[in-house]
Amino acid sequence: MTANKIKTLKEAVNLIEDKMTIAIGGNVLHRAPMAFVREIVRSKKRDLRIVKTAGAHDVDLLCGSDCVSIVDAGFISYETEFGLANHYRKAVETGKIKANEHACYTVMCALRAAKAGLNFMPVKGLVHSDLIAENDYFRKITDPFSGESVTVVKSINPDVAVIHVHECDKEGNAVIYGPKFDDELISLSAKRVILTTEKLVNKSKFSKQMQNIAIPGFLVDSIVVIPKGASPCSCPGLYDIDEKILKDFTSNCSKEHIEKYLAYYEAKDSVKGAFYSV
Amino acid sequence: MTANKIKTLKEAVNLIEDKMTIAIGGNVLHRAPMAFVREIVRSKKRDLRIVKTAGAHDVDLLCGSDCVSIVDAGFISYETEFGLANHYRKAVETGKIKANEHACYTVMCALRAAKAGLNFMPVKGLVHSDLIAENDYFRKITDPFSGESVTVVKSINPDVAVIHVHECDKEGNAVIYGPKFDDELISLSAKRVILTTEKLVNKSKFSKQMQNIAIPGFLVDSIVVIPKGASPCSCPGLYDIDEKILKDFTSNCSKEHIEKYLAYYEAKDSVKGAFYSV
Amino acid sequence: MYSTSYTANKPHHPADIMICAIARMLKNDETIFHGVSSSLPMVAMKLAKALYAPDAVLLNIPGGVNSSSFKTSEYSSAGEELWDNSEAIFPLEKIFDLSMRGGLDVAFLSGVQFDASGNVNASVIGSYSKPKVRLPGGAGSAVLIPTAKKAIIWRTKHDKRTFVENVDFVTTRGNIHKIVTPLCIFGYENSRLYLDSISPNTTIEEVKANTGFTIFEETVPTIMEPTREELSLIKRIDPKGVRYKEFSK
Amino acid sequence: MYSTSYTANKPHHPADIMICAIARMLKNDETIFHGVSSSLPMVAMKLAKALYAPDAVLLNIPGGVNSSSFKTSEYSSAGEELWDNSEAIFPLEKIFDLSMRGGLDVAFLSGVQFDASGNVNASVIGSYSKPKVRLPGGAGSAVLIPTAKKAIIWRTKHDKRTFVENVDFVTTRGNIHKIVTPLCIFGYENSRLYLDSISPNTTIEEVKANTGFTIFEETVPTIMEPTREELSLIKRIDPKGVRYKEFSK
Repeated sequence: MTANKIKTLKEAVNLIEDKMTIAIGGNVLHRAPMAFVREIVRSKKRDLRIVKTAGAHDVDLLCGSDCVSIVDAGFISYETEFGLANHYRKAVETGKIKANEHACYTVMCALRAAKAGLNFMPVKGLVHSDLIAENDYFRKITDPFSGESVTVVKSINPDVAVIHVHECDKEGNAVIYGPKFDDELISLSAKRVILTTEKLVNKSKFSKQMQNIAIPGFLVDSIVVIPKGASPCSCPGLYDIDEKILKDFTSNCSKEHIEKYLAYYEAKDSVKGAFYSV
Repeated sequence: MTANKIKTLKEAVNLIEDKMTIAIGGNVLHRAPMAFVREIVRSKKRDLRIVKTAGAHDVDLLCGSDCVSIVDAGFISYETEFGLANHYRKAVETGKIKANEHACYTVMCALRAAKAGLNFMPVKGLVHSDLIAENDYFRKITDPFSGESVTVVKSINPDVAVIHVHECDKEGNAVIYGPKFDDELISLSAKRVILTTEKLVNKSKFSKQMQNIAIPGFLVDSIVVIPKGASPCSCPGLYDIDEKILKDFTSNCSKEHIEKYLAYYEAKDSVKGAFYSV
Repeated sequence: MYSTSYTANKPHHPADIMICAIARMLKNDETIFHGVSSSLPMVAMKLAKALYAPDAVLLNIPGGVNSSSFKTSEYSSAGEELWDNSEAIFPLEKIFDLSMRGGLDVAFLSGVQFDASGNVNASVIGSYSKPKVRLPGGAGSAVLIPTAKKAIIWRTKHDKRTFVENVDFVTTRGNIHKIVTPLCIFGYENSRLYLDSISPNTTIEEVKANTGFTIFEETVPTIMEPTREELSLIKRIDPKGVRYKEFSK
Repeated sequence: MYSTSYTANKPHHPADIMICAIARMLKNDETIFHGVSSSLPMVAMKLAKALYAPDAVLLNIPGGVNSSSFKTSEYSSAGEELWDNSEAIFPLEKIFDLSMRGGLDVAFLSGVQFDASGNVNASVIGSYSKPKVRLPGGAGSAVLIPTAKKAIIWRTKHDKRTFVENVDFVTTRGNIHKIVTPLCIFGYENSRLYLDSISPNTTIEEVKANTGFTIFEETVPTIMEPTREELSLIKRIDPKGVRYKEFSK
């Protein structure tokens, strides 16, 4: 038998080491692995480099909790309703965090490079932008065939991808209902994949439905069963965002306010999922 | 309404012009769009550049019928059972056709470049190979970040991708059962997509099953309804290869033998599919 | 400043005027994408599909093609409702690729500062390395504005801090089809923004007074008021008035 | 030449000896890929999974992960039966990427000519531009042999035209784990092939006589005969003897 991949939240978060590059699944307020993110905060991980095309509450919380030194992203903000990601903003403005601004697609291209074992990836569209000169992860090179100039982006190689899924079996074969965002891409570019899952299901559930599996188990390192693990973000088909919590969280930028928020989730994040006997 | 995409085989083949680059769907003996290929032969198209990671009967027939000037592929052969692709071999050996040998993956990388609007794509694995020096579509360049050398492949931009599918609706939203091979990739890298389909179905059939659609209709230019359109190759779930025909085809390399083969399929290829009223 | 409230002279909310103006720009058979935090384009695209461009292909971040869902998220333009009841799935990665290879007709993007040369800033106020204000980032702007056939920018603020002489930072530049604001529509020609038309709620003087770069045009057309048909559809598409939220911030 | 027929002294078909030798090389938890025209590795992988490496991850061109289908195609190692009844789908494009990023443990590849320096030719006999014989092509060899952790090559012909002093064309070079033939297994060390072990059906003299480059080894182990358990499983995996077909060509 393969080693048991099923872990508690604490055990799984222990795989995260300071300074690691962490790719987070989901998109803005949807299907972020929030229980895992909160446990990173509780475990006081430091100097993480966070990678996400478009982040919101996840990145904001990590930035407000001093876990992060670099953020690689195309967009970090709650959407219109909840305004800007103020923890992130303040941390960047005070110089505590380096914002590696990307164009969403250049994050994808940097991950595609990692996925294919490459150090860089050409990007067609990035032509006129101060981002190229300001950032050492963009370069212009000469296309050897046409002699034209093309921008390339340096690969981003996540140490760990953390992805919240609807269900998986004990080997990590995982199904995501609704939008998959960049989760497949990050699962293919990271050295290790950690899943948090709403539900553990028997492998036979996927019989003859293997084409619906978004992440094959052999890529998965660890599995944490944590129902409502994306809350207060949404988990399509299961629950929508928790508007009250998000409004409250974004209303106040103090450390005490984050403590209060974490305390609110303390019990919920340690609820054991419906394990089936392994 | 969008223009009617549903065409006869003849009408659809008329979109193919001499010297075009044609990407062919399927893999070796599986789900090749053979009815369409035969109609290319009957229409005496010339100087085509054929692109496929691993081709067999499709490429062999086109090469034996003087339709082709260049083949870009990683592997051209019937599998063990039916031996080598002798029309292709002879044409290359006599200099009639230029074989652009690739490593399957470098065809994919060249198509990925086209898909992303790029002129070239780096390829990690191609390091020690005479293929690099012998072919002008491979170059070594310097990775601007590490200073290391990396091989790049020139993009391949198919004018047309021809893909045989199990079913599609009149807009071209197409479902493929079983292995999809590189069909999604070629549909995303070609300027135009032509589908041949076993069956035309009502759009409502795909309701709530949109995640099973391999090729979205808006990418599709033309649709030909042609049951058994992959024969004598297989169409997974519907029919296996026609061993007798393939054995006969490969047993004799004369032009007359190809004529006989085409004649055998003449009536079958002009059978009208089960159109539903549009 | 311009008013966003309803008066006898200004019977239409700028959101509705902008939505109709945008919807009328969209053509049948076009492939059209909106991104995150984009409730105005989202409503405009659905309006266009219903009225002007029935065969348009609507794309979004979750990847639903032509989602026919009637639910509209109150807080997100990247939610599952844009995936549900769609015709096919075409996720963001593929949409970007499509634009890169020249196959995306229209992309909706925004920004925080714009100057007359067509520079767009969605990155920072102040310097990039030590910003006075770190903005959310340009999302897809830096790669989509240069590659989409028509890059349409909308911005719900029109003031001298938004339309400036020189942007603090060039997130991207050029290839702008139109910029739509509560006061006007800018076009872009010969590497310069020009005043294309103004809102029925404003005057050319007010536009000039709220724009930080020189506007040379003296007379331009007034954007047509929303029609009754358009308004009734907008209300069906967005019954809860999500489109107004961007104006209250 | 060596015999492929059964005799009292040579009770096992070289296909079965090769399959068992290959299967015994595969370790538990390894991620293992076979490509097109690969019936021998296909049977060996299934045998290994059943006996030696229950947690191995078996990958193939159609993309089925650990397909449990009992059907074996008689003519193809890229057929739908490798997709049916699989645990997940991981298509060829992703398998290549996996190897490029260092995540593929074992890849099975072939070729037509091999020399002592570890050069592999699957491209042409004669010159590349005007070949005497145009071969099918190396399929994935040129990118998988350099990147897979273990590149295992099998070849059902062992003669002086196959194992040559210098290959006509270098499709790829180096990083060979083993080459398995009806006569022997070659290893690869310090940029040179060496004789690792020989088939119980042959002698070291016969191997040397059929190899075009110099073999320096004088004594090497003999490959263990297939066990009764292995043979009975092979027969279950491949009841129609597809594995023998490559030998009749």
